[in-house]
Amino acid sequence: MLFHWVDRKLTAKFEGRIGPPWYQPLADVIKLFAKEDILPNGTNDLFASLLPLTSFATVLTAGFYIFGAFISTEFSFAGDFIVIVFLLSLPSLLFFLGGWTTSGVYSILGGNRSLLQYFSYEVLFLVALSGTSIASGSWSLSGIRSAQENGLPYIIPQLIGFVLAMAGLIGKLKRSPYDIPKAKSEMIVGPLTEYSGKRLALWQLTDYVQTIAGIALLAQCYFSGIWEVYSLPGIAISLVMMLGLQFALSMISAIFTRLRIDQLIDLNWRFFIPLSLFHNVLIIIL
Amino acid sequence: MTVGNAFVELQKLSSEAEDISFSELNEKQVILSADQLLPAIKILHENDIYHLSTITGVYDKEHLCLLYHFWKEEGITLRIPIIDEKTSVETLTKTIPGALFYEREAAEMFGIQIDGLDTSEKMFLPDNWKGGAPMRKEPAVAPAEEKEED
Amino acid sequence: MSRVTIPIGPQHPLLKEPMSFNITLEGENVIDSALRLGYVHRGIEKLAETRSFIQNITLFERVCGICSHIHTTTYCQAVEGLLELEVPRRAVYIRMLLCELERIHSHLLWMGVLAKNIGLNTVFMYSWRDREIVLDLMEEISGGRVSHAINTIGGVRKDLKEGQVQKLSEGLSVLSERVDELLRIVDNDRSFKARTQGIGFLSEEDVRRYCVVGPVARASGVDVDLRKNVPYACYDELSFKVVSMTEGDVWARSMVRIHETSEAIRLCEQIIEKLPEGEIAATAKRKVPAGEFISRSEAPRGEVVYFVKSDGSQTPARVKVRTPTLTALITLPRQLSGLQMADVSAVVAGVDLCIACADR
Amino acid sequence: MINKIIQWARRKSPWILHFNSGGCNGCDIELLSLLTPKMDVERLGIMKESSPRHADILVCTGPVTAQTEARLKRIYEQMPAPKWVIAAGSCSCTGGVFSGAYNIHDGIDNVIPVDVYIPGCPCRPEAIVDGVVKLLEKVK
Repeated sequence: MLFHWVDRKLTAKFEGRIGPPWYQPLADVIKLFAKEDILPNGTNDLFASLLPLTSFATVLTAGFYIFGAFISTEFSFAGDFIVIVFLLSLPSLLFFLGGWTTSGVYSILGGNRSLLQYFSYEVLFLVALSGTSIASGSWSLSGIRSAQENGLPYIIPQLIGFVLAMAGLIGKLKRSPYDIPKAKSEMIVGPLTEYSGKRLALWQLTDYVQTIAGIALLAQCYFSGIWEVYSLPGIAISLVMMLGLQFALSMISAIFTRLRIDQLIDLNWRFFIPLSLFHNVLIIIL
Repeated sequence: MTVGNAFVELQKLSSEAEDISFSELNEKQVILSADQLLPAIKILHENDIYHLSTITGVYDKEHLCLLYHFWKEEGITLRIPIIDEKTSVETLTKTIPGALFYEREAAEMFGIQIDGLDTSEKMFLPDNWKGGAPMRKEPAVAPAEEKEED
Repeated sequence: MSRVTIPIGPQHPLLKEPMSFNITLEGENVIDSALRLGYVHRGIEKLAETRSFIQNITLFERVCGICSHIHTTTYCQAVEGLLELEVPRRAVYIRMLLCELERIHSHLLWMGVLAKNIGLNTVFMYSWRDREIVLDLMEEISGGRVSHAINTIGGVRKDLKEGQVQKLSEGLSVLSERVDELLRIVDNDRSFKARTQGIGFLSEEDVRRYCVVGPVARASGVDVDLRKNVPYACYDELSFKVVSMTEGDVWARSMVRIHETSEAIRLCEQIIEKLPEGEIAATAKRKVPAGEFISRSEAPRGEVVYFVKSDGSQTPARVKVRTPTLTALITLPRQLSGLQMADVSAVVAGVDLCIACADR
Repeated sequence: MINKIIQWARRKSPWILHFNSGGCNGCDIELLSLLTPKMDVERLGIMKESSPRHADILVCTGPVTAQTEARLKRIYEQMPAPKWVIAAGSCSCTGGVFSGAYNIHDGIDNVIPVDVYIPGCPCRPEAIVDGVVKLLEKVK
């Protein structure tokens, strides 16, 4: 929630404006909960309300895992890295299904586009992040972190991997330059056009938590070597790190224009994916 | 190639047109009858005058006239009097596709019959428009209240 | 893929104003689009016949919110032509000054809308922040931010005092750097170019056949600028160059418009230097002698044509307004065919529609 | 207690939907210039939404032309329950300079119920913000 406020404040600052007050996301969500729900007839009610609920739940669990690994190592079991990435990727699929249930014209088109984007960017995100796990030789978060503690934090040897993971994260969170499904000017709000009230609030919450979880995951994999986690300064440093990443996200979204769907796809397949594969191969050799 | 000699040629064409009194315009003006419109356009195109500024419907003395304003460096206007209901004008959209909106507007606002132009659905007037052409003088349409709301 | 018809309906973030066009899509690319106007048709021409010449000035200021001054200038020139009235040079200069300020304001506004439509919100904010400077200047001179009732038949109503001229030159200097900054963005920002180059193409032949005017025509190589070709309101005493490109796509139109903005700033500076002395309005008789008059002038979007016919009484017999956006609307289906759905917003913004003008 | 929080939330994050029913787009641009740096409304929590489902306040500009009348009603019905309407600009309040034209229903109030009227042609951005603030006091 607070991160979302940071993001809106930063984009406002870039544009030379004073951003919204800190409690703004809170006020938005409460107000949305209090609003009446209207759904176009012809969408089955259960399905339409189930979707935002499940997507919020999945993202929340992913968040717990990540923060769990932050706090102490017992929480993270062997394969939690894969589980987290899967949980994080689920909401975008549900986002697409949400579009299909509310049978508005804009929702369907928005849904198709988010599906296209989903395929290309989830893969990228997974491949780039797996670079770190290959290097550290273990699929669990704590494993990655412990491998980094003695050696250099992964940011330095794997800068390319980090940049690719960042691109994947932007694609996944559908932030500008990749926010085509939610493109304000063409698709109104894409799949969310028909949602209102409580359901919209849930979608909003999923978006907030997804951003934090993604950033935390990145911070976890790439920066964790510098501090040991449990002491108070450790948490402070990790917060600063996450704010830094958030700053980078807002900066990128402020600079680039929204790419067209075909540019986005071929940019990804022709440029990002081969690069990340090559990068992983490099790590294996090293 | 200037507007001047185009004007001279058009004068020859318009000499057969009946002598209808018309008001003076600050630009060169040629009086033509309805069926001389297309040949006049051909002459204009030969003189490299393409830009049709607009088509104006205006009540001149006692009957309606259609004014085709062309422009290249300076303006030249073709004035076509619509003597009665059945005189209809040929559409220009084949040679000047840009004239589409002006013709539809003239058709809708003045009720002039322009053949070769589909005026099936309204361009400027609302869909539920009941009254006749709003700009016509004689059967002047009473303002909004005459139009009953569906 | 099945054909999908998308109604870009009367209420859509893409358009500030109500206009609906249905785009039939196959997969992602547009096949054809049908246009439906009439949402903003207020019957201004019919209204003009019920009001006196002086009252019509306030009416013609509301034809379009962005280029209101140009409409009243052209209308007053037409009536002054009928009256054979000699307008004092100082009044003409003040009119030209406001015309150019309005061109800057309209182009900056357009830049913001285009940037917003292709996703670059920061440029939207920057260009509209710079636009506020122009609005303050216009408010300084005429008292009104958007529709400044400064024109009257025979001249101008408010004089330009010394303090205002000084503030004007300051504002203009600040503006010129901002515009150069915008020019840098349009010129070499890779992502801006990626979204605007090669789409919405209009060849020179199209421009001729569709009688397109204004920046859209100038971007396709047809450099027609009424201020140069038909120097009304002593534009001939000022030196400026007509900007024209040949690519004919949305990017070329952006370049043409931004260059025109910096050209307009230079024009304003020249107008301030050459501001002649003298009174600001000639008295006009209430009854206008019978006759017809056509007057044309260069609005930010192209050629505005006013046809005024009076039958000797106080109210005009017929006023015909032709606004440049109408010519741009005709070419829209042609530009949109074969494009991606995402380009529709860039093309619509590239043509700089002012639907209130088109519908009258 | 709960609805005190809800009232607070409603007051703090009014989302605007803008519909231009035939106006000369002078007021629309003033409305859009609310978002720009000089008159930043986001600090008051006002966000310009683009779908009727998400918005609370419908800001309407322009005299209602016959063509837009049906759409205006439909958009008003599409908005979820706690909704308000602001008529911005003298055109939307009383038809303004165009009242009496053959195509105009003077003003918004004979189509949908209006809560706040903002005079001015075009209405100044400060007047719009003042209108929204007055509306929010009414919400309490």
